[in-house]
Amino acid sequence: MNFEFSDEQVMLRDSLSRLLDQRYAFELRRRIMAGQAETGIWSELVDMGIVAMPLPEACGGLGGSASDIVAISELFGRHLVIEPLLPSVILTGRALARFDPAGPVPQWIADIGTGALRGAFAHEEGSGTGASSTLSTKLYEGEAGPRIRGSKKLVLGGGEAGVLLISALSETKAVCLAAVPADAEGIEVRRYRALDGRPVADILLHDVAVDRAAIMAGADAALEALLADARLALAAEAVGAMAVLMATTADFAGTREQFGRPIGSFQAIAHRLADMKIAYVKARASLLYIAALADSGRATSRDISVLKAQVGRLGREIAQGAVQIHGGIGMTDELPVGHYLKHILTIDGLFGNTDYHLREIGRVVAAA
Amino acid sequence: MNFEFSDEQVMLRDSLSRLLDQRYAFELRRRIMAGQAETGIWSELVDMGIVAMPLPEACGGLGGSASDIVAISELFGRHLVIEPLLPSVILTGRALARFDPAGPVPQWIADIGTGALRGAFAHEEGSGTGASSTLSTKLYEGEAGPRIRGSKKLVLGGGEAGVLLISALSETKAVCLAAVPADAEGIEVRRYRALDGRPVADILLHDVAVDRAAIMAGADAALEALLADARLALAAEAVGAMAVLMATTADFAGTREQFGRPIGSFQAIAHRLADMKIAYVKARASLLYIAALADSGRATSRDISVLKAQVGRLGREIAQGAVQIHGGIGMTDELPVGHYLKHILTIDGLFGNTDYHLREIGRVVAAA
Amino acid sequence: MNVDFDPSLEAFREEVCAFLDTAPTDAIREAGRKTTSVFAPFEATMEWHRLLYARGWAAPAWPVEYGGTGWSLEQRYIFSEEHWKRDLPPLLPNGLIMVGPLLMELGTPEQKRQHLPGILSGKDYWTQGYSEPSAGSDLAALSCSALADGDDYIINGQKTWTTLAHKANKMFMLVRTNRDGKKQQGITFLLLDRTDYPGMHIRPIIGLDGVAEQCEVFFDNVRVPQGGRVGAENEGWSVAKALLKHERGGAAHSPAIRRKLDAIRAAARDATASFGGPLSEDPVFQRDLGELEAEVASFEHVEKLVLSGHALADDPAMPSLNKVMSSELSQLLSIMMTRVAGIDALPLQLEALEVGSGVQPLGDPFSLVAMPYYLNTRAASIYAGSNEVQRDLISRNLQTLRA
Amino acid sequence: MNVDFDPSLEAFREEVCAFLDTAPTDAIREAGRKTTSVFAPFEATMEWHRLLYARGWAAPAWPVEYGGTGWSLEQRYIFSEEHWKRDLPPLLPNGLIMVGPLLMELGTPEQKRQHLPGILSGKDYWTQGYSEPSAGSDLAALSCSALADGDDYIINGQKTWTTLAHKANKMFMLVRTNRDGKKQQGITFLLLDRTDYPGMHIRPIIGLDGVAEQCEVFFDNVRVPQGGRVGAENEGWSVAKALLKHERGGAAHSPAIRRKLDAIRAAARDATASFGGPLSEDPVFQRDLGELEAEVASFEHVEKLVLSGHALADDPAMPSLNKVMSSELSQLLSIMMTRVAGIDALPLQLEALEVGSGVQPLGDPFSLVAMPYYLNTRAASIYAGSNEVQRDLISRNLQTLRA
Repeated sequence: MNFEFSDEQVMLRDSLSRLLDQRYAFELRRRIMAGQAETGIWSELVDMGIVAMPLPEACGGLGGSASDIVAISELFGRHLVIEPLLPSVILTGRALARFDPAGPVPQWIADIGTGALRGAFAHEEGSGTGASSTLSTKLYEGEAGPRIRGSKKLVLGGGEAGVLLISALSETKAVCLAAVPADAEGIEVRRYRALDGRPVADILLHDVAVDRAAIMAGADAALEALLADARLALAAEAVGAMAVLMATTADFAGTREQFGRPIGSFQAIAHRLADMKIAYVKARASLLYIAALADSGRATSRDISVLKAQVGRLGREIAQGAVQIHGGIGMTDELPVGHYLKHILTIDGLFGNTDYHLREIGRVVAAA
Repeated sequence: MNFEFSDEQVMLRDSLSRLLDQRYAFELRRRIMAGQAETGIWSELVDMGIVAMPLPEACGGLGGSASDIVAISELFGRHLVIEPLLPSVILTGRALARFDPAGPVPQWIADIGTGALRGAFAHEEGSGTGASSTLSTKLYEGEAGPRIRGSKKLVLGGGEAGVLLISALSETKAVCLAAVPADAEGIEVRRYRALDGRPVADILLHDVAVDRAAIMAGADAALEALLADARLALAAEAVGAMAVLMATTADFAGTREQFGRPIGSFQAIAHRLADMKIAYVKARASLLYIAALADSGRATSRDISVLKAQVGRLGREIAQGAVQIHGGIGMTDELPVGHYLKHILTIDGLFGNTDYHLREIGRVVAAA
Repeated sequence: MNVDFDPSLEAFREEVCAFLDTAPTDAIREAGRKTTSVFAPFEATMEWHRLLYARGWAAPAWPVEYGGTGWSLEQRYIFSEEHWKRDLPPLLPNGLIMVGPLLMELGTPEQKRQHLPGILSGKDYWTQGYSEPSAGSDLAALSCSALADGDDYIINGQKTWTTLAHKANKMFMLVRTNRDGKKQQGITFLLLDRTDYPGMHIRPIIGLDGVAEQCEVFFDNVRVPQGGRVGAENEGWSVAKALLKHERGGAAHSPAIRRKLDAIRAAARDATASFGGPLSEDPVFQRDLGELEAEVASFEHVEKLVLSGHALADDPAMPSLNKVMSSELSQLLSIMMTRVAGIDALPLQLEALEVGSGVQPLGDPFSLVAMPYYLNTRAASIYAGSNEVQRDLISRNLQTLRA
Repeated sequence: MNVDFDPSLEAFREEVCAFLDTAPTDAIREAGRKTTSVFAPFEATMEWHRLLYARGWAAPAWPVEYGGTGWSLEQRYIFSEEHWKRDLPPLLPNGLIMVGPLLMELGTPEQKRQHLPGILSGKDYWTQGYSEPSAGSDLAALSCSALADGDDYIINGQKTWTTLAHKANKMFMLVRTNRDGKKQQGITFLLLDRTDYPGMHIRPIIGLDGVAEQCEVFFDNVRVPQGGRVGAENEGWSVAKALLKHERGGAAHSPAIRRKLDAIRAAARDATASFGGPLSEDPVFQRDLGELEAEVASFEHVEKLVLSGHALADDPAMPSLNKVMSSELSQLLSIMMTRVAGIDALPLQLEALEVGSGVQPLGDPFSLVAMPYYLNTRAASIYAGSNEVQRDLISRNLQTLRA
């Protein structure tokens, strides 16, 4: 066991890299985000099998493992991809696959796997996704069946989703997951973009009726698995972004001249680059090791928190260093540097930021 | 108002500097501390008026202000002086002067001012001098009068003192100060040295009888003033130590050669020196400004905490930088560098460390 | 500097407060709340400049004969404090702090007559043309050239990081008039009394924060009068150094920094910690806030000693020390702002940030500005002499003193 | 590296535990608890070395033919973990990790026969004579000279930071045999089979922590046999580089670092926070502990990947990366130790620290070692190539790769 990607993973990454190099280059991506260009990248991802990959084979997927998700998500991070693989498939699709296959659920999963339907996971309520026992969204028994009431923020892909997966507490304070069609009555969606351009939405749930077959009660473990998937995939994206920042900044420092020599020959810059390298090595090693633990079912919530906290903290260190070393042009929207910074900061804010996870780690290990 | 020392303070500092240069040079001080040499420095300090200076004029002192204490203590720090001016005069003497002048108290103050008697302030109980409401030493009414019971740690000059000033809570949880002769029955003293060579002691109080005339009840304000004096004087010592480390390290970096040039010409060293300079400028400005506030009765406990926290944190930064830049020889007992590091670390631990004061500041300003 | 020691200043403070509480328009107040940069939103800020001018308070630091207020150091500090406390937009610094004082020192009588009134009154905004793509931290490497031709110079080349050039009607710049000798020689300091000379082309640059604050300016055989030259030809480097002295010797940074910390404290009382309860009562937040408070306090102490003429003021490294301290403190504060805003810092809300857009932010006004301010403030350690260069200067000075 | 993945290793772990739980004497255990340096207390540690030798476990990393254990990487890692968990003194590295492997690679058959057995058995302790007063980070500037004379060299000069030289019976050193050419040339690597040659004078140096761990060694016409030379004359620099490879490619640092963190966690449960309650329940402590735990975990992950042959292992900067990471992590841990010990870290207790002194510490055993460990560990960023030099190497490598 040497923690390298498998031959299959390497082949898939090579194909995906080529696709993204061609169809998602930085300038093209800017035009796509500004609405000035179209991309058929989602259907390409479907064709390559990447959209179906994270789903279990029993649901028509490829049974992707944690390290498969990491292998793909890392490249997404390198290329600043904001296509909805994470919210739709890795989160909603995989979680639905843990539901009893009843009612509309199997069809939703199948449609998510073909890319025809998009899902979104509505969980955040405003202060950074703390313990699930603090959720204020309620799943309750209405006169004509179960209903859900609450409000969710910063839902990734929430504005484009056809099905919403919602975390809530039952009347007995049990953790539940419930899935509803996004066009159900009582759902109000406010679309906007996150700092890094990801389409997100705030979602208000005004006593929305829920199909009883689309509810998972006692969903503590499922929710934890879901959050672990989210954190692992986002961490992989962050590490991908860090890799590009590292390489770009080292290149820049080796070519940009001030005072008659490359700025990378100044020790202050050189040592900052060294610190960025150290940060990168730590973050990537933790990503690969913890992905391997996850593959073998041994990753604890502490491990996942370590990973999320490290990419948050080390990612910020690398990104801020990259901006500083690039100087003025690092401050512009025209270079990728700042986009990576914003990508990393956005990732840090999703599903518990650095501070949250560090405290969570400390709480657990101080008591152990 | 320009926050400079007054002409009188400058003159006194000049005299004291000369004395310490002659009679307290580093090598001599090492021999003194190893018991291989004697110093008559205490009697010289008495003769110069420095011992009487901090006491009010009404008690035979010179009515020294906060900035007078800072002016002297800063030089003490520069020269690593561990003579008992702080515990005996600045703490015990000044606090006793706030007692009602009754019983043995006036004579104790007079003898402290002449240097004939030494006092010590026994306050710390083990976890870093938190809120006075958490004191566990008890002053209670015994059959034949008041008694005190408890244990104190790391009492500066506690082994050499003739009179001990003790903080305690009464049976009604009121903060009290009580003074007892160090040879009173039931006092057990364990002498040792602190990290920086200061003589200290743990003191066990086994139901020690206290003269009712030597008790100050409702001593909250007096204790706060006492702690403010302690923190201000120690901060001044720390800033004095920081000044020497700054200057010594800059000198060293300018002369020590590696790879054919002075190490100070390497940007990594140069920038660390710059950071040390920034740290020093901040610490000294806070010292002088807060001393001026104290002189005019406007220093709040927040101000004092800012000062103590800054010298703790910035002092550590400077001292660690000094050791690193000196390299191997900075790791030896033979150079002053390490002694200053240990001086600064010891100061940080006395009367609330950096962490305590930062949290205290944060608690106050978050609520304000 | 008796600002914390002299109660007699309170009457003055009240006079200032009375004006600041009533004079600004709604747009000016909105611009202040939406300030996420050293440079406040342009139009409303210039409007505020003109209102202050009408009150006689546009340039407290200027000598009375040029239109200054005649206030003491303490009064100026108090004015700044109260101005910041109300989240009013700071006046743009280029004219008041840079060009104006420079002309008072080195300008010809004609230059003073021509330019000072417009700077004081808020009629003119001067953009700064120093940096070039290949001359950033190494400013002396600049190559944008001016060739004397009759009574004119003909300028060719490019400037960048010309702040708000697209809003400016004036420009001051450094040009190369001689390529021989040391690179600090052969530089000339020029005033351009228009920004629409034929051959000038201004291109705004969108920043990290999504705002077009900086610009590139291209010069293609632009003919400008030699009368705009400050100092002698080829002596522009020393003119720039004189300007730098004014720029850095200017106003105290403490009131602005203190205001940021106050905003953080207030927001923390309304924010919920990720483990529940008000953020202001969270011990971890309190510790970090305590550290920031201590750092802000020390910085205030340094500035107050310097303003008071303490020996610290004579330290030749003080401008560099101040630059590093204030820029890095601003960065720390900006990080804390995003931390307090939490996930409410993550929505991209460029329209809501525009003065007069009428677009309501998704969260509160504090969260609206936290991230743009953080992003903009990344530049603080880059511009005006990068902090790497400043640390070089601090250290060189220290080692020279000791050697 | 399946240490976290392969349950079949548990039987081996039990075998190790059984021995480590029973074999060490009280003095050895005391020495382990009182270890405040990379170098554990000498006499008891050498005694432990000899006990491990008797069990056949003195040199797990050595090839079997030289007396190694034949354990897998995972087994060696487990042994190290269990050894550290019991606070046993780590064997002194100079023979086992430095001289031994070097001789296996570059020693003559005679040198191997002469020296390897004593290294393995714990009979010999080799001090390292590299640094000189004017050759620290710039080691190639060394000047201590050896002049060939018949079958001998005559050594003149001085070495410093020769760890435990006053306890050593052997010494390996670099000497200058030629002053021409580049300074890396003309250096020769020598083994001294005694430390009491006429003309050798050893002076212990008291460290910051009050302990005489380092020494100066003076050479005044010291005549030693040329048979001690490793490699060719004037080729000592490449011999030293070969040795460095062994030194750095050696054992994992993670188990030692993990043990320090465990000790901190345990001590925090007994310590009282300055605001009351157990320190382990204090949110501020928990956050800082969380950050340390995350850093320790990442470091473990890096080491496990490297040991597993992941591509990271081939990064030429990895030795420098490992040095910087492990040394700075040790320093962070040492600061946390003093923080948890609180004021109990402040008493000076040199006697209580001595193995066998019988002097009871004022506080608990954790607080006794916290400050000496902190002070000693300040050297970790200085020795073995200062971290400034390591960062230069990391960056040069990075920029070379990219260029």
